Amino acid sequence: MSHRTLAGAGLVIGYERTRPVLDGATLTVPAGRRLAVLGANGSGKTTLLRCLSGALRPLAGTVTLDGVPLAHSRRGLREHRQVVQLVLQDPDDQLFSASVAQDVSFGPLNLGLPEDAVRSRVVEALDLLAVGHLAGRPSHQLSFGERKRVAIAGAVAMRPCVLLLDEPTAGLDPSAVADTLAALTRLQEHDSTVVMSTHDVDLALRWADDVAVVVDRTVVQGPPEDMLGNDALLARARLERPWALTVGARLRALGLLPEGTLPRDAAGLLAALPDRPGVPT
Amino acid sequence: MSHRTLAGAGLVIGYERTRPVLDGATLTVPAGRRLAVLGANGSGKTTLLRCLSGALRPLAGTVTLDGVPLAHSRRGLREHRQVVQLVLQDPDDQLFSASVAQDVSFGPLNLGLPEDAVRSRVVEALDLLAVGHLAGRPSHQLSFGERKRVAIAGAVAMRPCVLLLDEPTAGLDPSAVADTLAALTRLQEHDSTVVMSTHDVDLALRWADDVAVVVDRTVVQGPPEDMLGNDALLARARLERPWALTVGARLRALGLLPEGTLPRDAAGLLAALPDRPGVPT
Amino acid sequence: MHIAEGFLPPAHAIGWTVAAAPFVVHGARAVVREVRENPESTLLLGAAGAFTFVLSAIKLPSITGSSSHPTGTGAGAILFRPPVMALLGTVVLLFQALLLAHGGLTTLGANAVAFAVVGPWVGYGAYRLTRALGGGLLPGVFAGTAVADLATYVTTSLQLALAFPDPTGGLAGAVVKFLGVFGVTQIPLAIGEGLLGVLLFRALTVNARPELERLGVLRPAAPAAEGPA
Amino acid sequence: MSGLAIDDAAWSSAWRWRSPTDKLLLCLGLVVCASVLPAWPGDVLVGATATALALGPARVPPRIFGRAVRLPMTFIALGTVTAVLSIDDGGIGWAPDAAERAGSLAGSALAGSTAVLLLATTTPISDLLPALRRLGVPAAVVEVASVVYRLVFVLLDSLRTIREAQTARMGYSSLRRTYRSSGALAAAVLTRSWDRARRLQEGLAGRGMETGLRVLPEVLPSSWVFLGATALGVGAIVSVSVALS
Repeated sequence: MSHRTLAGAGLVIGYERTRPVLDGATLTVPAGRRLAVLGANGSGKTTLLRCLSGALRPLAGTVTLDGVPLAHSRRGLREHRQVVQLVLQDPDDQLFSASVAQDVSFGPLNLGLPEDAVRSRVVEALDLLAVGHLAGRPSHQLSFGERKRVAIAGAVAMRPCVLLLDEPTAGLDPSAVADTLAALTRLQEHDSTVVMSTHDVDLALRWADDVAVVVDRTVVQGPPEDMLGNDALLARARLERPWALTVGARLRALGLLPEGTLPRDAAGLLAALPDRPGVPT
Repeated sequence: MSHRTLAGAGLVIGYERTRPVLDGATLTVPAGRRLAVLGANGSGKTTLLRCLSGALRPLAGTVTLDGVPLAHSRRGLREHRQVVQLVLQDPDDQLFSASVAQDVSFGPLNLGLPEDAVRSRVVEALDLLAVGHLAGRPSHQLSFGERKRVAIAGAVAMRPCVLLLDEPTAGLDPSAVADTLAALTRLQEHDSTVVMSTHDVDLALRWADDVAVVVDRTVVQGPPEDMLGNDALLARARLERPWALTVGARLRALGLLPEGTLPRDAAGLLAALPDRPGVPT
Repeated sequence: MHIAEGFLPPAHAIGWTVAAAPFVVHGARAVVREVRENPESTLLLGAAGAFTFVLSAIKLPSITGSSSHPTGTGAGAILFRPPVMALLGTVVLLFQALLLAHGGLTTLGANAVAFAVVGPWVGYGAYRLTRALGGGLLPGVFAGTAVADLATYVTTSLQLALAFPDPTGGLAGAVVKFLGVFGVTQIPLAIGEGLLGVLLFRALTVNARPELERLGVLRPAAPAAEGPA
Repeated sequence: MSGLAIDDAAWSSAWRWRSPTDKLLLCLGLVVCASVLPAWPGDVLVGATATALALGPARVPPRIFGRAVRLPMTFIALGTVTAVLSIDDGGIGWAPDAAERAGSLAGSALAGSTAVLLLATTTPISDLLPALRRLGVPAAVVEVASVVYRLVFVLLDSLRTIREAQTARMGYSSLRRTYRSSGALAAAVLTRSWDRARRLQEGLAGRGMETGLRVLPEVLPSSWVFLGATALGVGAIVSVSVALS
């Protein structure tokens, strides 16, 4: 595994009978960086990820991997899937086997690996997601958060260079979100480039190195502060400005925060604020 | 319809084979006030709501309505269900008819109302949820946010005095959350007491008049600021302190916010902060 | 009511297993062929089997006050055809034996004959006959599901009568006894299952028309534009 | 998701990590004993052995085992009584050897059910399916069965939740409404199962599904001690029965 650059250019993706869901979407997933794909419900985030993963063939435009266009042939797709993996939002759409270990073994077996290698991949993937202790449990006894992480492990066992996650934190409570984010950091250190879709602007600000906003059937990409501080863009995308930027901007105007990048979350804000009154920065 | 007081005292609720999910939970839903039931995934929020709605019979303890204990007889449950309605988290578990209007009519028809009354209830419920324009559409063509609101309308058409909502904002983007909260306010003005379960502490602080935290198999209830500012309680409940309280406390220490109740969200915080530097409050 | 484990004499258990085998093997061949042509049908067939299992968790009250669970054999046969139901039904019976302590392993063959072979085939026959005689989809479904339910329980009664002939009345006496207990009492419940079948298909014609067309239960309404699925 | 009691027991049984083939041989041995041997003492020994093994070394919760043993009881009671009733022109009466026949019939059914239950409460179906494959069942059939097993729980969960939602809205408050609600429930679960299959298909295609749903079963090696004990135990039951009857 190594980080690789996945990109889409001029993507027109549509379903029958309606106008395209995305019409000329262009984005780049920079190798090794965290990209958050932001958008309202129904904006086309999932469609975009499915197209990047090869599951959906665009009507126009190309998906490229390190600059090489994806061929939608059987062989092209097979090669693409060894590099790019998509994890769907609902874990029950991915877990087809009642046994956790058997489910995770499915992908590596399809790669034609010998049994020993498959077994070690299963252990590795479950450990990376910190769900190794669930290997012997049936998926129907797991909680929603556990099923979500097992579903991610099923993709991780393919050792993808780029991992696309559709709303990996949706429906999770704060501690499960923290566990998932920690797992994603481990994956990144393990040389997988991680992309997540979300409509949680606070999470995107906190987590992402880059943000792609899906808006008006296209994609606008840039640094988190620029994208998430752009009120016109956010309004068009039916999203909100993260509170940290709203509050941070006012505090900076009050002279309480230094110039430069604003803190991205409550911890960062507390660290940047003076400790006692009357000590202006 | 009128606001009525729903309460549970000493509730022990469990499924067979395991120790109880809740063991001695007591809470009161004050008539006409907004109660948020907070808890991590798997803490027992849903179980508690199901018990209050009559769907689950507690092993011990009683559910009361205006002080009258709920009888788990056929007749007792029937009467209870006309007063208390529960909306489950996944809208697809509640939409089982061909069209939106048909689905919403399911409850009123089962009440044995004449057709005219059923029709007007359907229109009323859909309008309260601001989804009247969807009446003729098949439910499976709706977006997730729309389906969630139609599912709520199905319960609202029963004209419940108390409406229990399990995670009504889970999976919704900011604008859909805002629409849902606006609809809940209309319901409250329409004399339904509204209870919602959530693990979103920021939302609970912003929305609720009262907070009940489900923690260690029991329930701790109190004003939002007390509950959500209690770090020991939140840690036990695997929840986080809302950012507004964290940041607000520091800003108050810095002399930038007046004593008294802290602002509950970004807008409140901006309003409470001074406009220009050097104007201490 | 499935015949419980150990209830049949060994010779009968073996005999019914042998009788069920060709149908189940034929069904298995059909499944293998189908999966080879369309690998994705593994999931659709799995979903069909799971649905048949879950359908028996629905409790149907009867006018007489008793209640029972639908067999699902008729609805399954109309939707998925009798050969496939022979296999899926047997898988479901195996799962019922292991997950619900309902039926058994040595009696799997006997139960498969009643629930996975006779019920589906007779029910499907009644469905096709009703439709051929000009009955619409819903009358056909009613006939198919009710007759399948009844045929299943008549078969179970005959199996038990064969195993336990009456000491004085002989086989005929035993048939009367077991029909009385397992067959005739089933008539109101068979009507109940027929009604459920009608309600199920009526909902499906509105909610899931494309699927019914794909399964060949409904003919495509109009030469509608065929989009790539 | 809430499961099924017997299945829950199987996943948490102390015998979960024993070879499914070993457990299958033991239970089949007991099942054969139950149907071949006379009620006394054969069936009693089989029933006692299966129960002792389940509650003892396999540590199946007694409440679950006890409840599961009672499940086939209605059929056994009804079937047995019908079998030993006799019809002659005078009317209905007991067959001459009614008590003895009833005992042997109910005995072998109960003993057999207990033996199958020992297998069911110690072995998850996903461990048994690979054994079917080794017995020559085509891969496609085993794969369909494994999807059935997984989806049963997903659909049961939907069924329970939808039914609860319908009940809350007075769905089952009369006979007519019960039928209406049940029809809608069955249709909703069926359409769900189709959706689920379609979306699983896409999820699996992404993980390289081309021909089948091959998975790697856990390695659960056979134990010679267990097999030896099985042979000895079944042999002992047979000899004691033959000697005493």
